Amino acid sequence: MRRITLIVTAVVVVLFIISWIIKTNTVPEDGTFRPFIQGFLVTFAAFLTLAIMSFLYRDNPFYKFAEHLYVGVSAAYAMSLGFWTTLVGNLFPRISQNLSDWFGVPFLHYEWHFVIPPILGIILLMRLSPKGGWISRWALAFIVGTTAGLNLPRFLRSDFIEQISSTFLPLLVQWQGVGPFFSNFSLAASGQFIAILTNITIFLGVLCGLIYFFFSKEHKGVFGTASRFGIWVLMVTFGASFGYTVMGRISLLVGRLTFLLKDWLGIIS
Amino acid sequence: MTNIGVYISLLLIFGGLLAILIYSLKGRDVDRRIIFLFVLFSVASAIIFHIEFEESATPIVKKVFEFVENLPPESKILISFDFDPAMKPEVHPMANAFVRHALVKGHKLYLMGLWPQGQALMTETIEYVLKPEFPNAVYGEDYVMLGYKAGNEGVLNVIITDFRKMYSTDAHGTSLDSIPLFDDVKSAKDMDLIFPVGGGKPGPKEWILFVGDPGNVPIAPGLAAVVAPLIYPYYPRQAIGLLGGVKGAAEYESELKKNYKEFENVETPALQMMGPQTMAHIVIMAFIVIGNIGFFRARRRKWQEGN
Amino acid sequence: MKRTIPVIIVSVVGTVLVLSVFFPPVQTMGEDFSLFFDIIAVFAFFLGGGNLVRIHLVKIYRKRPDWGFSVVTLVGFFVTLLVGLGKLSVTGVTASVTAPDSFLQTIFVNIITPLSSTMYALLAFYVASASYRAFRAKNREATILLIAAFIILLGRTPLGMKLTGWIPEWLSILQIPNLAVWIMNAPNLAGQRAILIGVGLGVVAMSLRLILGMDRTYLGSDND
Amino acid sequence: MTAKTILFILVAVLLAPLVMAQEEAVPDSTVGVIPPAPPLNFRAFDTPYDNGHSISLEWELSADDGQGRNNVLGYRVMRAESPDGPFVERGIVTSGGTSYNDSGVKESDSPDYFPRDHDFYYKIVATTADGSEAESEVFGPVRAVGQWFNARKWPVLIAVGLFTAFTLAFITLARRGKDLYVRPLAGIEAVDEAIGRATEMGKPILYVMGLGTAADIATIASFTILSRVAKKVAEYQTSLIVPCYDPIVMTVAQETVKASYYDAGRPDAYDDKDVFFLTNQQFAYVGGVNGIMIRQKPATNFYLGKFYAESLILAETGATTGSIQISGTDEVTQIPFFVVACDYTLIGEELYAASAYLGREPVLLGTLKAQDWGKACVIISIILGVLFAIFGWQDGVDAFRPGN
Repeated sequence: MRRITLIVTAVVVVLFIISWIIKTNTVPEDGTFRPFIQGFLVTFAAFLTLAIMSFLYRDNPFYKFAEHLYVGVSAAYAMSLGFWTTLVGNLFPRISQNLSDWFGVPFLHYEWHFVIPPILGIILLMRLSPKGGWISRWALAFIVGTTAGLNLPRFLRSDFIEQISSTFLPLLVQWQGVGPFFSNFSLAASGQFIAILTNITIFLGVLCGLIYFFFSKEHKGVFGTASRFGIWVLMVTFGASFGYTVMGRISLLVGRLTFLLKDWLGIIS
Repeated sequence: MTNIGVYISLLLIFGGLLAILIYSLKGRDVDRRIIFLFVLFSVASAIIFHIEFEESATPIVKKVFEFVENLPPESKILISFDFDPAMKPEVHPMANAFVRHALVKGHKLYLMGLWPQGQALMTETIEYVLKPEFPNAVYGEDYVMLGYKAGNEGVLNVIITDFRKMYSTDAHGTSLDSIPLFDDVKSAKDMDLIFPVGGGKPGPKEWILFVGDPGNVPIAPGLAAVVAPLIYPYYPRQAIGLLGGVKGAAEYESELKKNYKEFENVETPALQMMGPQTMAHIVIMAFIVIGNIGFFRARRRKWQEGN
Repeated sequence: MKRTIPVIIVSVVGTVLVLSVFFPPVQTMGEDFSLFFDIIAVFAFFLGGGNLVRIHLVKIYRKRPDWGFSVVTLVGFFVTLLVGLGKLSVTGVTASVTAPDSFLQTIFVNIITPLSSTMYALLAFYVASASYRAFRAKNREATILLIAAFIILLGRTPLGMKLTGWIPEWLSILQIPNLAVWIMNAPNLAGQRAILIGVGLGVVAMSLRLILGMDRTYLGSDND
Repeated sequence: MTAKTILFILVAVLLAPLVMAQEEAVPDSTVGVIPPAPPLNFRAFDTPYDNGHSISLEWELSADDGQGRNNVLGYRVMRAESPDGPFVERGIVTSGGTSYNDSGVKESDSPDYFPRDHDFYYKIVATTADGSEAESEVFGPVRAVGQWFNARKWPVLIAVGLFTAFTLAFITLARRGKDLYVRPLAGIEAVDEAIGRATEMGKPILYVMGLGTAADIATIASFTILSRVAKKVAEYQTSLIVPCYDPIVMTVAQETVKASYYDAGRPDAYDDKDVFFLTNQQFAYVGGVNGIMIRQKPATNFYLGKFYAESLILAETGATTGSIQISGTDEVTQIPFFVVACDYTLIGEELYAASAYLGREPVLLGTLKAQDWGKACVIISIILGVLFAIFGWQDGVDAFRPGN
């Protein structure tokens, strides 16, 4: 077992070096780095891609290496961005002239209450100490409270009131009487009948979908029929969602394979 | 030469599907690694022998395109990069297409992001699309990079009333007061159109809830396929149209190509992805059918044994 | 004390933010709270980083299995942090933290991008194998779902038009791309809206419970 | 009068025509430049429904903006504290714009200070590329006044009030012990059946709470169902495995399971190791749970809570190991995978309902009822609204739309 790992590692190292040499001689000049380093970077990116893909075969040291690297690098990336954009950008210009000058951001003016968030922030960091865990709940409470307070009115407006009024559809679109309706009747995608059918489906679909999610009454009689229609509409909805999700996942694979075939192997232009 | 390659790989793919069908009809299970290899092969071969299709925009995408077309010149357009590399193949082409369309129409661009990774992707857009294709665009007068801010919905709740309270400077540390694009911009309400591009949280949904609805700003979301169906209820009143997944991006790209000569030769990554995409859809559907044939046969056998 | 103060904080902050929507005098306070939230969010990143360092240091110190990989995590973490906090680049310190020539951008393009996008690209393989082994039309609901999914999958590719483009104009709703568009615009919109209203009410109810102090699960248990 | 003064007056009188001539000469230096038409009907007013630190301005386009000579570049917004000036520029609006919002902050030490209840005078200056300008009439005085309530938000405020009332009323009713009806759900009946099957087979039960935090509704609902499952498990004397993703969720889950074992009269059977923290890396977590499924082959898998991309990997592995699978989530994008790969799925809100039904906890039950009433309101409103729309009563339709 140990020997196999060694052999595979050796092969990977050799392939890595070959790729590095080839890429060094073929990468286009971009001005930031010398070709030698660029060749290494492209090869390393390809190596990481393949290392993650090797998980499909089974869990292995290459995958573990890539995964562990990812965890460390992405945490530090988010910290760096947060530090420069938000602490330097929004906090320092409000609490300290000296800090603003040091980091080269224009100082706004003192707002004493902006000492509260860094204090809460440090309280949050107390979670790292085994004994200070309980006090970090104060900061957690601020986060929970903000989210709740921000969400409550906005969900009620956008996902509730606006949705109701968006469903107020004139069911009979372009209605000019029964005669014209039948004489122009067709199943064309842009025709009047389909437009009417769309609005009726939306109206009944929303209504019956809501009835399906109504828990205070047993689903019997008319209510039962409506809720059965509701579940069918919901299943079509989930089908659409299924299709889109599958589509999205595949796009990601196509994107990655394009990188391997184009930027690394250079098979396609 | 390419044609022969296409036929051989098609033959291999359909032959493989047939083999898997026969194998599972015998009641045996195909190892999932074989399935993985099969998917890898079919997608890779479709990429190598790239087949490009014509796309025409569906109404919901066309609405967005036409909205941009009909805006008076020098309108203010905000693009928010709310995604990370994991969504990049689907939605980055949309952001780039929006940038192209906005600048070719002479609109003013404001770039920001609610995801830390978005800022790096913003840099990519500026370096690889904006600067080479629009060398005359001036930073600060035609476009500005505001960058990322932490705080999700909290960010939106502030910029809806005051940009400067949230962004005292742009991403390069220049004060907004010395950037001409902000002379007549106070808050996000002053935008004529917002393109939130993304697919997670925070993302387009938060833009509708926290900026679009309360500020009455037109929102045109560019969405990763996974969340696209979820945003449909906001159309057409709370979102003027929407782009869903790589297909939506491809439609927008083709619409741009059709209407503007200068974009005839630009990269259209989303359009190029449609070939492999089609192949993979066929394979997935075939797998579902094959799997279910096996399932129904097994169930009927069980039934017969039961009787 | 350990539980009362957090509950009071949630109530006060939540109430102020709700009121700030309706009452202009409270509006500035609402904005300030949002800014506070944004700043605390950065400390949450620091907490994440701190946690990561602690976990992996413990792993290395106790020589747990795979402790060698923890070294990889820590090296990646500290190198990126140094480069990011220092805004380092070949030419010195950059103005923007993600300037095109900064080392952080180099790390982003060559390490974060391949790793994070390949992680999710793996899902395409799992979708395929699950399609073959687990997705069954076992009842009427699942069957409807799969049929709708097929129409969408076909309709979202050029193949749909190739297969059904011959259907005449007066029946054009039956062309698969048109049918796919119709499914998205009618039943999908209706179903999503019904779910949206329900889930939206759920979020509102949850927020209300938190603000009123009726739900304290987020505090965890006492011996945390 | 001194000689100096006389000299000064003399010089002044002599120089005066010269100075005047120069002033007259100014228009001559820009011969051929005709100033644009001024903006018309300019008015300024207190911005409605705000905190009182801004004034709104509106005007009609200059006749040379977009038409006429079409040479207007933009409009400068000028403000002064008296009608005669001095006027200070407050902002620029590009051509085609007909409104501006002059605003600032309430802190008086800020450079952006905008005083409340203070008289201001405004004018708008149309500018062109050649430097010629045309001014509107001065408008004023106008003062920024604060309002205490934003009347455009009535519909939202009514909704908040109504919903809060529903919730409080039903929670109070439930606490007083009133029996609130919740219809039975198919998935719930399957729970007991599945536990029974695990007992017969002598295999463990796997309970996955997903990736949510303790503040997610789905996770909270999952705790209640976990409590019920744990109680049954204790009664039937099977074993339970709960791998957790979030440390806080883990502590709550441990408490929940411990309490259930205690209720079932078997506190001795509880082992802290059954409810454990796995990892908080998405794919590592999936890998870990998959490993448990393949090694221990649980008879029943529960996936209840918040799930993301991992849902289909879990459901697939579970389906191939032949377990009964019961799932539930409010994450809409993942429901389809659960529906086609699991035996029972609690769709969206059904998960909340299931937890209220099983737990009979007043707070959960009360909120569920309030949500039901909310939905009933939607159903009635939609029917009414569609009738309004059909009969073309636009005011009725608009009544539901909040302003900004």
